[in-house]
Parts: sequence; C-alpha cells; structure tokens
Amino acid sequence: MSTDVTHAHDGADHHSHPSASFYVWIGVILAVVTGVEVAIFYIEAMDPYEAPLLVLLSAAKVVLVIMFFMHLKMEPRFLTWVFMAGVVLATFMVGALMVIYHVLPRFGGL
Amino acid sequence: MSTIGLETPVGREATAHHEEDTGFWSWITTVDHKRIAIMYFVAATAFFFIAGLKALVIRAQLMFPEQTLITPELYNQFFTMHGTTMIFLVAMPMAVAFFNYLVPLQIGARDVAFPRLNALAFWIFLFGGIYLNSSFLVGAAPHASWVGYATLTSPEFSPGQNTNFWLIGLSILGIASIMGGVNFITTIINMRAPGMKLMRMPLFTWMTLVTSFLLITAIPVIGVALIYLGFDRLFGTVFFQPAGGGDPVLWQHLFWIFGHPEVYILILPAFGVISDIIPTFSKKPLFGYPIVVYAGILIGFIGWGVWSHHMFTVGLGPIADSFFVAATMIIAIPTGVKIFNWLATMWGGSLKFTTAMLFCVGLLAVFTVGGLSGIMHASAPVNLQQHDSYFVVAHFHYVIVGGAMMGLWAGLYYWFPKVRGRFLDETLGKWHFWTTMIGFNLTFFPMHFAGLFGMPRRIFTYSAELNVDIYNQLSTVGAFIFGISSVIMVWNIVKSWRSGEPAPANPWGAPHLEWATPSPPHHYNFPRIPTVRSREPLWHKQERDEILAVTMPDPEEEPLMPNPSYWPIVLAAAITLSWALVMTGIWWVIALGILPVILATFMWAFEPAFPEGHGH
Amino acid sequence: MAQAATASVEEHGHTSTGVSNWKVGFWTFIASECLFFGTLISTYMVYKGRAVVGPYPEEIFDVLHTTISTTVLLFSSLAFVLALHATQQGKKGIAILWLFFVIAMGAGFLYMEGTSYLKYIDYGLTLGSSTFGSAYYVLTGTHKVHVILGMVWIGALIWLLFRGRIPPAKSEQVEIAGLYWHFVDIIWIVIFTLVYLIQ
Amino acid sequence: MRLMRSTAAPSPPVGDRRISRLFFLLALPVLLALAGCAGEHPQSTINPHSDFAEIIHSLYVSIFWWTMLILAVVWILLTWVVVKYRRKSEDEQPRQIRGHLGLEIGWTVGPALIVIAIAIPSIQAVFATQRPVSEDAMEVHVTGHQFWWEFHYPEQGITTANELWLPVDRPVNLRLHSNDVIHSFWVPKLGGKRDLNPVPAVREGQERRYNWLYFTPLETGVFMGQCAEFCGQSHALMMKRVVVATEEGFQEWIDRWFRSEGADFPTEAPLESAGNPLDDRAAVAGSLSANGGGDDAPVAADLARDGGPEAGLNGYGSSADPAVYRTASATFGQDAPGATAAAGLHSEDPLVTRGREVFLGSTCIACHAVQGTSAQGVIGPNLTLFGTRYTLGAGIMENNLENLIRWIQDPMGIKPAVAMPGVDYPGGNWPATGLSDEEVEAVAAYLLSLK
Ligand code: HEA
Ligand code: HEA
Ligand code: HEC
Ligand code: CUA
Ligand SMILES: [Cu+2]
Repeated sequence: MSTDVTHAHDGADHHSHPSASFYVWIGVILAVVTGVEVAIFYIEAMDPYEAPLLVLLSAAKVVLVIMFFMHLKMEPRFLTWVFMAGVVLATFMVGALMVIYHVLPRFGGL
Repeated sequence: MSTIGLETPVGREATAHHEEDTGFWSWITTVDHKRIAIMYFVAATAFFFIAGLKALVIRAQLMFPEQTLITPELYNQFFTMHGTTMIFLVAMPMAVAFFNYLVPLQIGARDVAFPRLNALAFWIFLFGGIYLNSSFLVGAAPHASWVGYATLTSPEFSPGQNTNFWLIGLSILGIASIMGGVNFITTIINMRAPGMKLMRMPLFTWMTLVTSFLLITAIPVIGVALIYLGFDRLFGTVFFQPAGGGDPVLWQHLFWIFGHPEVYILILPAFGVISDIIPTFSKKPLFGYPIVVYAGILIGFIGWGVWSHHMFTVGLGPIADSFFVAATMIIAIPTGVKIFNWLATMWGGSLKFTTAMLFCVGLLAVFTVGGLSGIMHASAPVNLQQHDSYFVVAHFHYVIVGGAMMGLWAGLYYWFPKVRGRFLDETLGKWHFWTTMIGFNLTFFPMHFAGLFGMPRRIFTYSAELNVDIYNQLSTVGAFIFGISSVIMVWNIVKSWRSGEPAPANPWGAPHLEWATPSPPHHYNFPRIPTVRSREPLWHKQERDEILAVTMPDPEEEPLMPNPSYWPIVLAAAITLSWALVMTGIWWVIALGILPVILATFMWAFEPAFPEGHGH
Repeated sequence: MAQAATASVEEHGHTSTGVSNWKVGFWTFIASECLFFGTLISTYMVYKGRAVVGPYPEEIFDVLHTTISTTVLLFSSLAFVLALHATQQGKKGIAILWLFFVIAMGAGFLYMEGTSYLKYIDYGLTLGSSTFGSAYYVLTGTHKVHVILGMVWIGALIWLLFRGRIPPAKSEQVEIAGLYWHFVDIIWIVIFTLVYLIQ
Repeated sequence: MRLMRSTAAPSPPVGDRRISRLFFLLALPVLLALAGCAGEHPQSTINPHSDFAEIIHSLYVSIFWWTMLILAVVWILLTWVVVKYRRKSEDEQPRQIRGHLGLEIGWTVGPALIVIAIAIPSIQAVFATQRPVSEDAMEVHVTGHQFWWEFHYPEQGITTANELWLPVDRPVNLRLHSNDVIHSFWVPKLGGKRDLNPVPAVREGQERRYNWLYFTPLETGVFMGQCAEFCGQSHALMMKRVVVATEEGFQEWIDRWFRSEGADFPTEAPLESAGNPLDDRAAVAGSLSANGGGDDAPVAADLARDGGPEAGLNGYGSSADPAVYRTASATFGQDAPGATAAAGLHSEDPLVTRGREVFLGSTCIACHAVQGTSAQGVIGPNLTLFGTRYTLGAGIMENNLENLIRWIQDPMGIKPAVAMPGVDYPGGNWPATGLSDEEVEAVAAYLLSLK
C-alpha cells in the first residue's frame, strides 16, 4: 500500500487498448486451459498431481482474465494493490481454515 | 522554524456570504459530508445513551449477589444489545462521523468521492440501528450475546424473532459499512489536493484508509456467516447444525475472522485522532511519522491472522493454538511503537493541556493497561483461565472505552470549533475528563479482580460465595459516575453549540489543511483547492500564506456541488424494509420486498447528481 | 448508477491518480467481494468430505456438463471485452450485438446450471440434506445471483447504448460493468476447479 | 470497612498538582482492589490445586511481571513528560524533531524481545497442557446440558451429575461434549477451561471429534466451578463441584454408588445389559461393604482439613460452617454423627418408602435414573447417591429437605428455562407432575435417603 500514487492529470483513457483479435486469442487460451484441466481430471495417471496442477492452471486463467479482460495490467499499479489486498486476505483465510480443518495436509492436531 | 498560525482568526461570519438552507428537509436530502458527519455523531451519541442505559441496568443488577432486579431473559437481552449497540451503533459510526467530517477537509477535497452513496450509507445505518433496537418494542430483543455463537442461535434453542432481529440488523449495518469503506478508500486514494502525497497525509486520514480496508475485507466475512445463520434458521440448511454434520465452531471462526479486525476498526481511528492532536498541543511534528503509519498498516494486516485467540478454549489443538499465540503477541510490537512515538512526540515539546490533550494523555495511560491485559489473554494457557471471565470484560472495556472512545472524545474537543465555529466549554470539558477518568477506572479496574477470582461474564447473577461483591459494587458506583460524565459531555455539546465562545479558523495552531478553512467551513470546503508541499502545511510560514490565500477568501463564483437528493433516504428505507421482510421466511414475500429496492435504485441512477446543465 | 458517478468524476475534473473515482471504487468493491466469495468457498472446502449422508459430490457431479456451462460463461467474458472494444470505437450496433450475446450466454449458463440443480434435487441433494448440500447450493446460488444482477445491469447498458447515451467518451460505463462481469467469471473459474474438478 | 483503611493517600509527588491527581486516580483502583484480596475466593484462578493450574499460574505470574514492567515504563515516561514539558509560555518554540532511527529500532527490538520472552513459555505451556495422556489416567465423559453437568465414568460404569468425584494424585482425562449448545468446563483451582462443543454428526466409520481436558488434582478438597460459555437463560446457574477425595475415599464412593439402593431394596429392574462392567463392580462393592466403612475415614479427615478455604460453598446464603462438610462426609464414615440417622432413614422410614413408591410411579423416572431401580431415565441428572450431594440444581443451593421440596415443586421458579416439570406446570415435553405436597415431601425424603 505504500506505493506512491502518481499524479497523472488527464483522464482515464490515455492508455491504448489491445485489438479485438488479441482478446480472441486470450479467450482461446482460456478455453484450451480449461480443456487441459478437464483432461487432467479424467486421466487417472495424473491423480497424484491433480490438485496442485489444477490449482495452478485455474490461477493462471484467473490471472489472464484479470490482466487482460479487466485491463488491470494497463491500469496504474495501485489498483493492483487494492485488488491484491482482497485476494491475499481471502486466500490466506481459505488456506488457514483448510489447515485448521485438516482439508489441507495435516500440520498438527485439531 | 515554524510559527504557529494563531494569527488567522477568521471565523465563519467573516467570510460567509451564501446563506445555506438549514431547514429540516435540507438535512434529510443533504449529500454534504459535513452534515452527514454531524448526523452520524448525533445518532451515535443517542445510541450511546441507549446502550449506556442498558449497561447501567446491568450494573445495578450485578451490584449485589443474587439480585433479581430483572429477569435472566431480560438481562441477556440487555447485555446482548449493550454490546451490539455499542460496537455497531456507537463506536463504529462515531468514528465514521469523524471520517466524514475530516477526510475531505484534511486531503483538500470538496466532498467524498460518492456523496450520495455517503448519504445512503448513513440512512441505512440509522434505519438498521432503529430496526435493531425496535426489537425491544416487540419484546424480542436479541439475547444470544453480541457474538451469537451457534448453536445457541439455532431455531431449536432460540425460537422466536430475537435472533432474526440480530442477524438481519447486523447485515443491514454491514451494507452501510462496506459502502463507507469503498467511499473512503476511493476518496483518499483519488481526491487528494495537488502535492498531498500519501506520505504527507495527516495520520487521521491514514488510519481512516487502513480502517476502511479492514471494513471492506472483514465485513463480507460476517455477512456470509449471517447469511448462513439466516438460512439455517429460515430455510433449513445445516451449516451450524451438528445433527446434520454442521460444525458450530465454524461460526466462531467466521465471526472472529471478522471480529478481530473489527476491534482494530474500533481502535485505529482513535489512534489517528490522537496522532493528530498530540503534535498540535506539543508544538512538535509527529515523531517518526512514517513508522507510525507503517505500524498502523501492520496492525491492520496482522490483525487478520489472529482471530483464534478468541477460541483458545475451543480445542483447536496445540499447533493452531501456538500459531495464534505468536501472531497475536506480535501485534504488541507495532502498537508499542505507536505508543512510544507519541511519548517521544511529547518529549521535549511544549505541552498544552486542553481537554482534547487531556483525553490523549488519558488514553495513553489506560489503553496501555487494556493492551497489556490483552497480552495476558494472548497466552493461550493463561487464556484458559481468563476466557469468558470478567477479566476479559475488563480488557476490552479498557481498550474500547479507554482507547477508542477516549480517542474520539479527544477528537470531539479538538474539532468541535471547526464544526461549529465555537469552542466547547473547557471548564465543563475538564469536568468531563476527570469524571470520565474516575468513573471509567472505578468501573472497569475492579473487573480484573472479579475475573481473576472466577466471576464468569454474561451471568445475570453470581453466588455470594464467590466473594466478589466488593468489586461489583465498585464497578456499579463507577458506572454511574461514568454516566454522569456522559451527561456532562452532552450538556457541554448542547450548551456550546448554542453559546460557546467563538473560535477562529485555526484556534489550536494546528498544522493540517482542515484548519485552513473558516470555522465552520464553507459547504464546498475550499473555494480553490490548495497545493500542499509538506506534512505540516500550516506550520511553514510561506506555505501557510500560499494556502490561506486560496482557501480563505470568498470565491468569485461558488464551486459547483452535488444536488441534494431524496433517493438516498428512500433507497435506504427500501433496503431496510426488504431486509426486514426476510424475517417472515416466506420466499415470495422476500422476493417482493426486493422490488422497491430495484425501483429506488433506478430512480437514483437516473437522477442527475449535479444541477441541470452540468455534468452531461 | 453508472451515470451518476461518471458525472461526478467529470465535475471533479481530474483525480489524484488519473483513474476515475468510479473505477477505483469498483475495484475496491471487487476486493471486498473476494472476501465474500472467499468465505463461501472456504466453507465449502471445510465441509469437503464431511457430509453425513449422500448424495456425495462424486456421485452426482457431471463434469462434462459443467465444463460446457463453464466454457459458455468464459466466452461470455470474451464477448464482453469485444463489446467494450466496440463501444470505445463508437461502433454502437456491434457493441449492442455483443452485449446481447453476453446476456444470452449468461442465460445459457443459468439454464444449464438450473438443470443440474434439478437433477441434484432428484438425487436427493437439498439445502438441508447435508453440509455438502448447504454449502454447495449457497455458494453456487450466490454466484448465480451475481450472474443475474450482471445481466440486469448489462440490459440497462444495452438500453443506454441504444438511446445513444454512451458515446466512446463514456465507454467507462461499459468497462465498469465489464469488471463486474469478468469478476463473476473469475469466481466461477475458481469454483469450477475447487468444487467440480478437485473432488 | 476494609476499603477505607487502605486508601491512605500516597504522598503527592512533587510537581504539578493536577498531575499528581492523575497519578493518584490511577493508583486508587489498584489499592482498592488489593484491599479486597483478603478473604477466600473459592473460584480463584490464582490459587492452583492441580498440575494444570500450576503450569498456568506460574506462566501467568511471569507474564504479569513482564506487563507490570512495561506498564511502569510507559507510566513513568508519561508522567515525566507530562510534568516536565508543560507549556510555560505561549512563545515557547520546542525543537522540531521528526524522528530518530536508533530510538525506533530500540523500541521495536525491546518489546520484540519481551514478546519472545512471553511467547516461548506460553507455547511450551500450550504443549505441556495438551500433552499425550498417560496410561494410568482415568477417563470421565462430561456432557453439558442446559443447564447441568453429566459425568460418566466409562471404566467404572457409573454416571453422576453436577458433582464430579476424582481421586487425588491420579491423572484424569475428561472427554467433553455437549448435546445442545456450547458450555465450558471450568474449575479454576484445578486448571483452565475447555469448551463442551456439540459434536457434528459424522458418516459411518468416521470418528467423532471430542474435546479433552487432562490434569492431575494434587490436593483433596471440594472445588467450585461454573459454566464459562454463555448457554442461555440459566447460564449463570450452571455451577458444579469437584470433590477430590483420597484414593480410598474415591473407591468407597464408587462402591457406594453400586450398593446405594440395591443393598437395601430388592432391585426391580435388572442392572443394565450383560457384559457391562457394572455387574462385576456391584460384586466388588458388595464385598467392600461387608468390610465396613472404616477405610473412608481419610476422606472425612481430608475434607475437614481442606474445608477451610472452601467453606461457605454450600449453596446460596448457607453458613460458612465447615461442619457442612463433616456432615456430608459423615455419610462415608460409620462413626460420624448422623450416620446412623441416615442409615435409619434409608432403610426404615415409612416416608422414604412412600417417597420411593411415588417417585417410581410418577413421570420422574422418564428423565431420572436411580441405580438399582426401574428409574432409568437419561434426560435429567442421574440421582443415584443424591443424598450425598452437597448441592442441588447444578450447584446453586444447599441440598437439604427444604430446598429439595421447593425444587420439585417449582424448578423453573428457582432456575429459569430448566427442562423439568413442576407440580403444576409442564416442562421438557412432560406434563406437570401433579404431586401433592405430601407426595413431594415423601419424594424429597426418599431422594435424600439415597446415600
Ligand atoms: C478496541 C478494541 C480492542 C483492541 C485494540 C484490542 C487489543 C488486543 N486484544 Fe482484545 N478484545 C477486544 C477488543 C480489543 N482488543 C474485545 C471487544 C474482546 C472481547 C470480545 C468478546 O469476547 O466479546 C477482546 C478479547 C481479546 C482476547 C480474547 C479473550 C477471551 O475471550 O478469551 C484476546 C486474546 O488474545 C485479546 C487480545 C488482544 C491483544 C493482544 C491486543 C493487542 O492489540 C494489544 C496491544 C497493545 C499493547 C500490548 C500495549 C502497548 C504496547 C507496548 C507499551 C509495547 C510493549 C508491550 C509488550 C512487549 C507486550 N483480546
Ligand atoms: C463501544 C463499546 C462499549 C462501551 C462504550 C461500553 C460501555 C460500558 N459497558 Fe460494556 N460491553 C461491550 C462494549 C462496550 N461497553 C461489549 C461488546 C460487551 C460484551 C457483550 C456480550 O457479552 O455480548 C460489553 C459487556 C459489558 C458488561 C458485561 C455483561 C455481562 O457479561 O454480563 C458490562 C458489565 O458491567 C458492561 C458495562 C459497561 C459500562 C458500565 C459501560 C459504560 O462505559 C457506559 C457509560 C454510559 C452511560 C452510563 C450512559 C450515559 C448516561 C445516561 C444514560 C444518563 C443517565 C445516567 C446517570 C445520570 C448516572 N459492558
Ligand atoms: C422432562 C424431564 C424431567 C422430569 C419429568 C423430571 N425431571 Fe428432575 N430434572 C430434569 C432436568 C433436566 C434436571 C436438571 C436441571 C438443571 O439443573 O438444570 C433435573 C434436576 C432434578 C434434580 C436436581 C438434580 C441435581 O443433581 O441437582 C432433582 C432432585 C430432580 N430433578 C427430581 C425430580 C423429581 C422428583 C421429578 C418427578 C417429580 C423429576 N425430577 C421429574 C428433568 C426432569
Ligand atoms: Cu452452560 Cu453456560
Ligand atoms: Cu481479538
């Protein structure tokens, strides 16, 4: 949060937006990753790695959507910080509760 | 180096040329952050008296062992509503009153980012509070404590509307808090005057920012928990129903994931307030400004990872317990850093003990006591003895009343001249301070002993055998003295509002931008937005002159301010109504209830925010 | 809503950061929503494998079916950026067309999910049957409420576009709605993985 | 009054008068409270009588002194600053110091070290108090009910309520859970509290998760405790006693439990199902009783010795007479006064016989159990050996005839929201008992005869 926010003085629309075909490409990548995910789900050999792989892939999808569809990559950095505040706390909370309830590997006694 | 700006005795009368509308409806429809702030303050003070009255009844009931002044059921309703009201309808909104009044002025803005949203949040808060307290009228006030642990709130153990009032009331208030949080974050990030870098903002604004982040992140968690509870009660889900496999302890996790950040929501504004006041009355800049800022951020952040210290007796196992012991204790460090920085600010200063400053000193003295008893609780094994005893009651009243409330009262004396253009009476103020100190300590200090000697909290009576009568008697006497001190405060406000001594623009020689406006400020705050070049803009002669040159004179043309609007209050009423209808538990009634909300939302959206001919 | 805020941004002329208030505010709100859904998701995860009675997730989930509905929602996001793109370039008609697609895909998603709900209820999974039922329905149901709200919002945008009230200069109104829509999409990406794929 | 004596004002520190007032005010409550430390506190958290409580207490003491040190530093600095740097004239211009890195580091590191000094022993104590259970520990299952306690000894096969008997010096492992709302087991002198959570249902084959509390009582005596988690209307009235007896005394109590009624009256109902350790125990008990009760003298003696501090426990407003204990413990010693009377009441008194008939013939038995009779209800407290209990209604009043009669007639009048019917109103899904005054008295006499 300590990012010092710059004082840009004109309106919001000075950064250039990607072209339509760029968006389509992102869409295609997202669809492909989804396909891979489902494949991992069905291929039994992948079972041991399933959970971490799936989490990674879906995180990648999330990042793509945020950066490009939601243009966060093109916005000033402080918006990322605002958003990250929410994401980090939410992730921490989900993780902590899963540890406490032993859904994640057992770190200790309940 | 710096000369203090006492030489700018510009009262409001000297500059005002535009008569504002002050009628009743102008308050109902106002979107001016300063008026909203005043309404917040008045409402919160009213709720303070309501909740304080309940505390007095509680104290009367506990004065002697085995008394039967009120029935156990009523006692339970009283302490539940005392806690709920004090937290959600007193401490939080009173802090929000200060946010509202000061943040735009401190950062050099004309209003908050979303003025109508601001008004909406206020009305939702007010209606939510009234709704919650109206439960007494139908004899079904919430009775399962302010933490509402499952399964005591299950339909099986709390049939009737009591708990519905609580869960619906709190979710209504939650909406208002999130709106407020979004609004203040946006305002602070986006509406600062030129040159007002983040690291030049007054500490109060900083703490508002941190608090707002806590609001928008913590409230959703209890929001979801309340949704679960509502579904359990009305639609037969089994989130907290052990018979269906639900775990009542999950409620505690969700509640405290919210609840602990909540306590920092209460204290950080007060820390902000005194960080602004102490330098002013020490004639010294805040010692270690960046450190104090970072400490505040750190408190807010770590505060997220300590919730289970309210659950050491729940049986989470030694590893979880140890983690939360360590995390909790770490918070002592940034808090201590703040305390020592305040002390260092005063060290070598030129201290003037106005009432505002007295409250700051009082806060330092007593908050530390509360913080240190917090450290005792934080040691899990010790907590096993202290948990749910009066020792805890002592702890949190020390930090909330002796910290949060005293901080806000300090702020009241400090900023009242700005709001009204008149001083609060200092003599009454000193009376207020000393009766508060006596009453407060007499009320809550003996509770440590009652707790150590085994008196549990939330009991409507106690056995004479416990041998804790004396502490309870002292507490009760103290509570009444404290009650008198509150009456003095209100008397002071009323009296000074009407006939207080007139105050100049910057009566205390304070360094921040809000003091560069006439007292009271114009409704548009600043005729022209000043440029800031340092952390204490009014303490540097040249910078001050430049700023006053643009903030004090009358503008040739008044800046354009947003329209007053009826829709905030209408929408707030609609939202409260639709939420209240959830009590029926009939899905189509609930669905119908949403209609007015949608309607009001659209009317709101299509009403121009600014006078015709502008905007679009 | 969109209108009001944009107006106020215009009035204040510029902001400290160059980003409009409405956008900062909305990202803040999204941060808040992260915690909201985070709580719903953690509840689901905490109760994973703890349902006392069936049906259990592995017995009833049809991953292929959900994959299709997920893809539909994913592509609605794509349609939305294209609509925004068109708005920014002043191609009102194309923008409206894409937004219609978005609504249609949203409706398709809801339809497919609705049919699975009916199927699950047939299997005996209800709100009160087990912690799995409670957590599952409230999590996905809340998500669906978000989808519906988004559709209403987009409907209003279509109307505004149609009336010519959103020139390229005001494309931010569409952008903000897009932030919301994409966020709802993201949540589904997470739900899809955590609820359906990792069992 | 105690209060007055200790408020002798400390001589005001030199310096500003207002400041000394501040100082004085802060000191005042401390003095007042200390004055009250005299006298006995049966539920004191700082008077340990078990290993568990001792670990906590020594930890508490060390943390207490650390915090006092910090408080002293802060208060002294504050007082100093406030006295020294008062504004003397409006023209003063203090030096504008913005910070000092060394100081900042100092007051970060200093407290950090103290935090470490507090946290490490705390975490050690966390593990020490939740360590694995030793082999010879006795298990007791504690169930919380609105608003009473159920204690079941799985090894011994006995169940009792509200008064937990434990042998001294033997580790005990309490398994805690609740069937309604959350309660918390707390007997301060024997250690910290732990919650009784309703245990979520689980799928076939999975294990239910209970809470445990593990400690070793180190001294005999009667210890007071109270429910420490808000559990509804009568939360305040959910108390308990723990009777820590000598090993022999405890054994005698167990034996007595089995022979209490069966010894004098033919058993109407069989002693629970076969395979239950109960049967064996009954045999042992029988043989013991043949030896006479001479062995239990230690209990009586211990109780009498330890009665001092705990005196006055017995119910609301009862006298602080340690004799109460002697009378109660007398039931364990044949030579104690009152024993014969009790025995006589037990076997011959027609009122008791009558009460037994009424009791077994009314709805009481739907909820209550008495060992060796057809009363086998499990909704309410098990009333076996009821005559030996010091208190009635989950520890809220002395167990005597008068109170018991009141209780049976009007339990809700004494304890709101209690799940037991009175003579003229229903309760806990059961109709009013409709007993006449005479019947109530007989029932009461009967219950008191169960020793
Ligand atoms: C304003 C609100 C506020 C604040 C600021 C705090 C601050 C703290 N609280 Fe408190 N707390 C509450 C409000 C608050 N609390 C409430 C309302 C409850 C009860 C809820 C309920 O059950 O109803 C509660 C309960 C509560 C509990 C649970 C008790 C129980 O029910 O068993 C615990 C346990 O760890 C705790 C700990 C702490 C700690 C460690 C701090 C720390 O932040 C304190 C830090 C401050 C200091 C330590 C003093 C200054 C520091 C120095 C001078 C530096 C040197 C110090 C050291 C090296 C130690 N609090
Ligand atoms: C902002 C938070 C806040 C504040 C300011 C207070 C203020 C006070 N509280 Fe507290 N309290 C809580 C938050 C707060 N409280 C919470 C969260 C709980 C836990 C609830 C729960 O367990 O669920 C609690 C619980 C609580 C209890 C424990 C109840 C129990 O566990 O059974 C007690 C007992 O004494 C108490 C007393 C008081 C008193 C005497 C005051 C005093 O400071 C009040 C002073 C105000 C007045 C006295 C009113 C003003 C004056 C008048 C009405 C005029 C008339 C009077 C005269 C002329 C004398 N409170
Ligand atoms: C609906 C069930 C129910 C019935 C019927 C009932 N009781 Fe109870 N009884 C209870 C419960 C529950 C308690 C525990 C109350 C408490 O302390 O919270 C209790 C407590 C008692 C106690 C005090 C026990 C103790 O350890 O302190 C006595 C004695 C008693 N009952 C006697 C009777 C008699 C005699 C009758 C019949 C006339 C009777 N009860 C009928 C449920 C019942
Ligand atoms: Cu049981 Cu409180
Ligand atoms: Cu906390």
